[in-house]
Amino acid sequence: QDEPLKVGFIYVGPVGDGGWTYQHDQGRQAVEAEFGDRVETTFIESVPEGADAERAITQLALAGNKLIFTTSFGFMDATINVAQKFPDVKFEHATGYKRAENVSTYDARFYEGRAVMGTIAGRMTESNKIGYIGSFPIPEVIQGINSSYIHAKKVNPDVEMKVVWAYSWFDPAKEADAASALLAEGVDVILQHTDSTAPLAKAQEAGAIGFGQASDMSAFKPNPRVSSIIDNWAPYYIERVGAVLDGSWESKATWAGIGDGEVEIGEITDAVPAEVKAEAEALKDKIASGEYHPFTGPLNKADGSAWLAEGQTATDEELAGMNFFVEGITAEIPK
Amino acid sequence: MIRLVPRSETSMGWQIATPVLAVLATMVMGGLLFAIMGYDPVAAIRTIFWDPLFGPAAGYSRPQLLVKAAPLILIASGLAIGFRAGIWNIGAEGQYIIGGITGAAVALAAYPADGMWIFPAMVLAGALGGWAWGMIPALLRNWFGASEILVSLMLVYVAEKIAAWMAFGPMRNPEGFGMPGSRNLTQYPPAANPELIAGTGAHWGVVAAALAVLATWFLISRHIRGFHIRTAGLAPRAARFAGVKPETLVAFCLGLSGALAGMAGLFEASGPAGQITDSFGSGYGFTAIIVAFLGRLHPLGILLAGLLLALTYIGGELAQLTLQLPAATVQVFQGMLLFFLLGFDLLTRFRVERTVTA
Amino acid sequence: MIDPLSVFLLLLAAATPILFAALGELIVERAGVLNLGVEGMMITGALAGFAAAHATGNAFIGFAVAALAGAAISMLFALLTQFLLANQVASGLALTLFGLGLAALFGKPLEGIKAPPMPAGPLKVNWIVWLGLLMVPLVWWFLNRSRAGLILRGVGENHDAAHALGYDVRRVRIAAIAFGGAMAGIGGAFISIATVLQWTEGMTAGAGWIALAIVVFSNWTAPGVLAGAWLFGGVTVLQLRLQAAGVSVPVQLLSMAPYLATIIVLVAISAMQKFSRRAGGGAPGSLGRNFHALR
Amino acid sequence: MTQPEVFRAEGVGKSYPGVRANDDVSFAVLQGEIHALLGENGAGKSTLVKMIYGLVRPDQGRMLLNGKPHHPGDPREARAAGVAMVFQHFSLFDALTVAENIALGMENPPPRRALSDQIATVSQEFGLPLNPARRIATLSAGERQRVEIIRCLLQDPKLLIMDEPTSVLTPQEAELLFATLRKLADQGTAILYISHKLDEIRTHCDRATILRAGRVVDSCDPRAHSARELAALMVGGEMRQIDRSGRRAGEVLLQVQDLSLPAPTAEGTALKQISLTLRAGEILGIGGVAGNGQEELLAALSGELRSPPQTVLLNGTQLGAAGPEQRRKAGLLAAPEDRLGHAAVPDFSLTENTLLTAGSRKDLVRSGLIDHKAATAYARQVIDSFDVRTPGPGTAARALSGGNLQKFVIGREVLQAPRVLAVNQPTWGVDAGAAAAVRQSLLDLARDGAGVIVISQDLDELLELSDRFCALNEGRLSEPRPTEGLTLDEIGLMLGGAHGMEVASI
Ligand SMILES: Nc1ncnc2c1ncn2[C@@H]1O[C@H](COP(=O)(O)OP(=O)(O)OP(=O)(O)O)[C@@H](O)[C@H]1O
Ligand SMILES: Nc1ncnc2c1ncn2[C@@H]1O[C@H](COP(=O)(O)OP(=O)(O)OP(=O)(O)O)[C@@H](O)[C@H]1O
Ligand SMILES: [Mg+2]
Ligand SMILES: [Mg+2]
Repeated sequence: QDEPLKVGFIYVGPVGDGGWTYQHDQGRQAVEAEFGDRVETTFIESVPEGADAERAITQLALAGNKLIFTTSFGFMDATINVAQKFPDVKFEHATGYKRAENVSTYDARFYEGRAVMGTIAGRMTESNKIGYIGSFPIPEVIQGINSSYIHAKKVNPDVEMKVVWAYSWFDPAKEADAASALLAEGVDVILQHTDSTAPLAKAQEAGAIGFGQASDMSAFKPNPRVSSIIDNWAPYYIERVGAVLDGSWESKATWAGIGDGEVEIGEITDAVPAEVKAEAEALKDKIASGEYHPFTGPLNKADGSAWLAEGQTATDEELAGMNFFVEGITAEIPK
Repeated sequence: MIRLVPRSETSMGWQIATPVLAVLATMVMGGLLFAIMGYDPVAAIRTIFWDPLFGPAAGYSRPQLLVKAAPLILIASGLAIGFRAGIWNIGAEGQYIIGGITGAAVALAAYPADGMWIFPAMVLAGALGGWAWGMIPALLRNWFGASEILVSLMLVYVAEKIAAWMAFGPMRNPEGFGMPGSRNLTQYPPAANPELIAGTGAHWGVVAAALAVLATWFLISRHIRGFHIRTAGLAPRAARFAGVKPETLVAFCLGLSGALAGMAGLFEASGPAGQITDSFGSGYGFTAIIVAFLGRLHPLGILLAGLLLALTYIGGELAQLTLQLPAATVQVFQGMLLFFLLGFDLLTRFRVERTVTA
Repeated sequence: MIDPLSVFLLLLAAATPILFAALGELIVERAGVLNLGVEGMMITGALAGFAAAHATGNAFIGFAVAALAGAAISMLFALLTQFLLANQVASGLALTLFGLGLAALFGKPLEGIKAPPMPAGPLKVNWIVWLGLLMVPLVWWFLNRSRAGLILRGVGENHDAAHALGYDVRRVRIAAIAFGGAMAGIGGAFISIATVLQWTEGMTAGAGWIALAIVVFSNWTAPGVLAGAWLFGGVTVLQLRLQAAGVSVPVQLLSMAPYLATIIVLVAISAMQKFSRRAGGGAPGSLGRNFHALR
Repeated sequence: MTQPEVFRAEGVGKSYPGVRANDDVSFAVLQGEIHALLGENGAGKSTLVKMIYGLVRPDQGRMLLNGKPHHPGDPREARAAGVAMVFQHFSLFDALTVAENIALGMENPPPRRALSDQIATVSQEFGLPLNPARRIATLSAGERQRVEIIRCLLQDPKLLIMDEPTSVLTPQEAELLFATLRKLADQGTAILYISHKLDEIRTHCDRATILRAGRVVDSCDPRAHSARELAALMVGGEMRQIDRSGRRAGEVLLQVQDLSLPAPTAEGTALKQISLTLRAGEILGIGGVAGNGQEELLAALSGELRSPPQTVLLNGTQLGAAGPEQRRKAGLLAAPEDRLGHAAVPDFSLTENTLLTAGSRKDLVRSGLIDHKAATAYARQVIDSFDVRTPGPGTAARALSGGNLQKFVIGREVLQAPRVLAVNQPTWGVDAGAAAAVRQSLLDLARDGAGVIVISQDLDELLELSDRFCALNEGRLSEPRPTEGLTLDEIGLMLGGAHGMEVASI
């Protein structure tokens, strides 16, 4: 009967990156599977941020796409600019903060998943040293580091966190080197906020453990990858496409977490003792139900100043602009 | 047996014919590749070469051709000058980044002031920044004999780190919720580099590229400095005998190509890209090397080569969009095009003769 | 404190891909050819090696196939520059573009698969790392002690004279290019098979360019290549180690360190050569120039 | 004649596009003879010997070596058959050592140490001492020549080909070379010898085959003919007579005072306290073994090397610190030794090559802008006045033969009416006819009141041209002596016999 709804996606990396873009494309495929003939999806991969992004988004709009997902923070201004020229097209921008009549934003509360990883890490470490490979010092990554540390510390007061910045989302060789550097520091659990499997490979060589990032990285199961934090965009994408189809789409900011299924905890393998696994899953459930917030006071900032009082939880605004480590992390955030 | 006989003068006819032949050959081979990949070869070729110019959305993509080609042409014009003198600046990418940063710095320092002076000052600062970044390898070569190839290349990485530092540190948008990236300059009118005539894609960078083509053509073919540059590239001792100081030439060529790349960076930062981010470097500086060679280091050739490469980029995006051709396929296709262009170039310099040998 | 041995062991592995690629490019450049396609050949090796290792379950077969694949794709460059006399700089850049695209295209089915395990060599250091170290004296010996190496240097130094003495300049150069391709292929495969253990698009992430820089840095000598690879690998590793150890040094500065260090050492070496007036080393006389003989 | 034939060519022909380089060439070389191959530039000498050496394949005819068919596919086959060759242009590898260069010219070189010993032995035996470990780049032209010769000698050749080996040698070095060749000939080697120096051919060669435009036009005993007769055979007409008349020394034009410069490159020579005076109408000849500072002295005069201002004075104006362009404007011009790549750009047309030096004096460049029309006109003027044989000013410099390019390069400077012209090796590798033309133009220039400095290794040339003569030795210039009455022996002493071939530095 009707023309199918055309939905476009702009990816910052190749769909085969096995991480960020790969997961967005999984979401796109889920949309196809869900709506079948009623939608027609298109994507452009490996679009550099900057001028090329604006052109690629415009091309999608010109090609008749009525809903366009722009899946990287760097596409923010381009998305807004194009949205002004195409008022009847709906835009969904991932991880940004600028909205408009026809531009929504969406993001995931990765820090919720990090809390679970932190718990496992704190329990599993024997050297009491946990390594964290950061990509860039931006709020999202800092939230993750803080959340992991807080929950590792909770289950293991002696734990220490070592941070290395890779200054890249995806650079396998560099990530491998970063992992090696951490391992040489005596770390036996590695958390990563970069997208390649290189840190897992290094962990395996050294007999340490690690976690899948963005995608499940199941090739490294059961060891060194003992669990993973998965970006699952499918529920959100299906919801938003559905909203356009039934005419209920409105501009909004979404920040979904474990409870919405947007942040998934990948299988916790048998390399993890049963009681630790149970503890981790209990935490996951508490976060999912909203009973527990990973940033709950008392918490101080690294410089010793007070942040959250007993029982107080962090506001979304505070989290969105987070630029400090919590007390106990000795590393510094590069300025 | 086939043998190659050098032409005493490069053939004008073949100079025009070889690019056409190369494009045709690429279409055939590329079509084959697309067919093997399971795509309709005719549609793919048409999408890449035809649609950006005359397709349904050509009204949008034609101006974009200029937008994409302008930085390539601007940078390549400068590089070609140095390449002719045997001075190998392969770090234009770094000069582009630094030019973008210094240019944007002027705007960010002036923000939110108003004034006609701001944009010209930014252009100047961008050119100066690129020039300064180009002068580092020049001076290191002149003072210590360090290879400008290596130094300029290493400085690309340093510039990228500086861009990241700027995006996360001093230039971070204070209203940006801690996310990396400077203010968007297109939203700050005195600093913006907008389309000059709506629907043409022509911003100041396009104007600058056109001027650069004219200026370098004049320099190379009419001015004694250009003559000395060519001399130095072909016979360095003869250049010295003619009275050229190699040091001056090194500084001139690296400085000039740096300044042009820096300007390209600024036009991009204040226009199409809009801001300084950690990924500001977009590869224009490296692609421009290819453009310079495809254009046979000649300003007019560079103009055409820049447009051709822009065409394949934009056509490639269209092909991804309409045919879901993977980005990698387009890249392979571009590689092929370069191979054919380079290979067929032979015909301009040699005659192919069949020999009868016993 | 950071113990030097652990840094050294890390450095060995971090330096291996660029060491292979740079040793290969050293031979190519000593034959008078400038092949800027190292990155393209590395990524080809990374993919082909990984595919073969995965298919056979044997990492060593993977490295052998990577070498073949690197050599095979380098023949495109050889065809362009040695037969069609195309500009070497542009041809090399085209090869990089082509190789990256081709690998991305053919790598699609291999995404998300893990590499087969590799038995560790002595000192728990990968066999290929040892092989890389062994290649340094081998390449040195080949260049400075063997007849074939002498011919190769002759061809690179003055191709007209080599031709006049009856050496087949083109054949020597093609062989050198193939060797360079094979070495780059192994270097690339080290990243996919031994470092990351997976295939991912664009995984060489600029290592080929560093390898090229190291050849210039080495002043076209094998020990110089080793020193360059170690310096680069060492500073890379050290800056991450310093971060990991929580030493408070500006990260941005640290991440520039490998590149700045390379520049500084290059300047120091160049200055020493310039002011001590010591002749020796230096770029091969015919580097980057095409040869065409009339008969 | 009792000696057997070592080599015979029968009806050999070779064409290049547009040129018949060799046409029906037949001749024979006998065992133990030194056989000269004579001809103008472009007569086809090099082409012929390249065919014997396997570098070029003949289109027609056949060759015999020791009675067996000889059709080498490449030089290595030729070497295996017993042919060795010293090339017109050095075929050496600058960055490699003497031993490595020699090893590259041999089929199965012995191991390094043995080869070094062998080089030492053979080079001592023939009185051509060489240090096998030296890099070529650090050797003088004479020493390089030795490397090429030793490379041949080590192979025990049956036929030794030498293509213009003496064009870069001093008389002493040339004498030594001939002594070596004679020794070899006496041992039974056949030697094919190409040179433009007719005197040395007359004194040293047993037979001569003369080529003109690719064909054999005559064969004779060179000892039975005068140089003029030989030249006439080559050219197919009469040679012109050099005219030295009409010169008078005038006021002082150029003064070089206490000029000292460090060596510009690792291989170069330092200049030490050079002083000289040049008057109008005078030709000053500077002799010496190559590598004793000739290039540096010319560069110091041309402005490529700069010195303190007062060290170079032209008409009293201080020019030491001035660059080439400023010196040209003042009237001090120069022509370096190396035509291709130094005095001219091989890939540029002749028109473009005029812009290299004549831009300001001939008004070809005005406020930075090139006047292409004027440049073309000037190139044509040089071509016409100096009888440069070429299709036209649009021809690339590399497409000219050496002699013709040399005439162009000298003509380009002479027609700018310099006050002082300094030239280095003005007739290097140039055939007799072209050499005479170049020399005459220098004499004419001096007659018209300019001062001329001729740096050369060719003593005959210096004696023929110059009014005063001095020697350059390890960067030092001797006191000038009037040429009249100067004997070759005296000159040899001035050059410092110690720096001849015999006791060359190792
Ligand atoms: N490779 C070539 N291609 C085309 N023409 C050539 C080539 N080599 C030589 N010729 C031509 O062949 C002719 C003979 O050249 P050849 O080099 O044999 O002369 P030559 O007698 O050795 O001269 P010279 O005294 O200058 O060394 C010339 O007309 C030359 O232009
Ligand atoms: N590749 C070539 N193409 C065309 N002509 C050539 C080529 N190589 C050599 N020649 C011509 O061959 C002739 C002699 O060749 P040769 O290499 O002996 O030159 P040359 O030594 O510079 O000349 P000369 O002996 O006069 O100094 C020259 O006229 C030169 O132009
Ligand atoms: Mg000759
Ligand atoms: Mg000659």
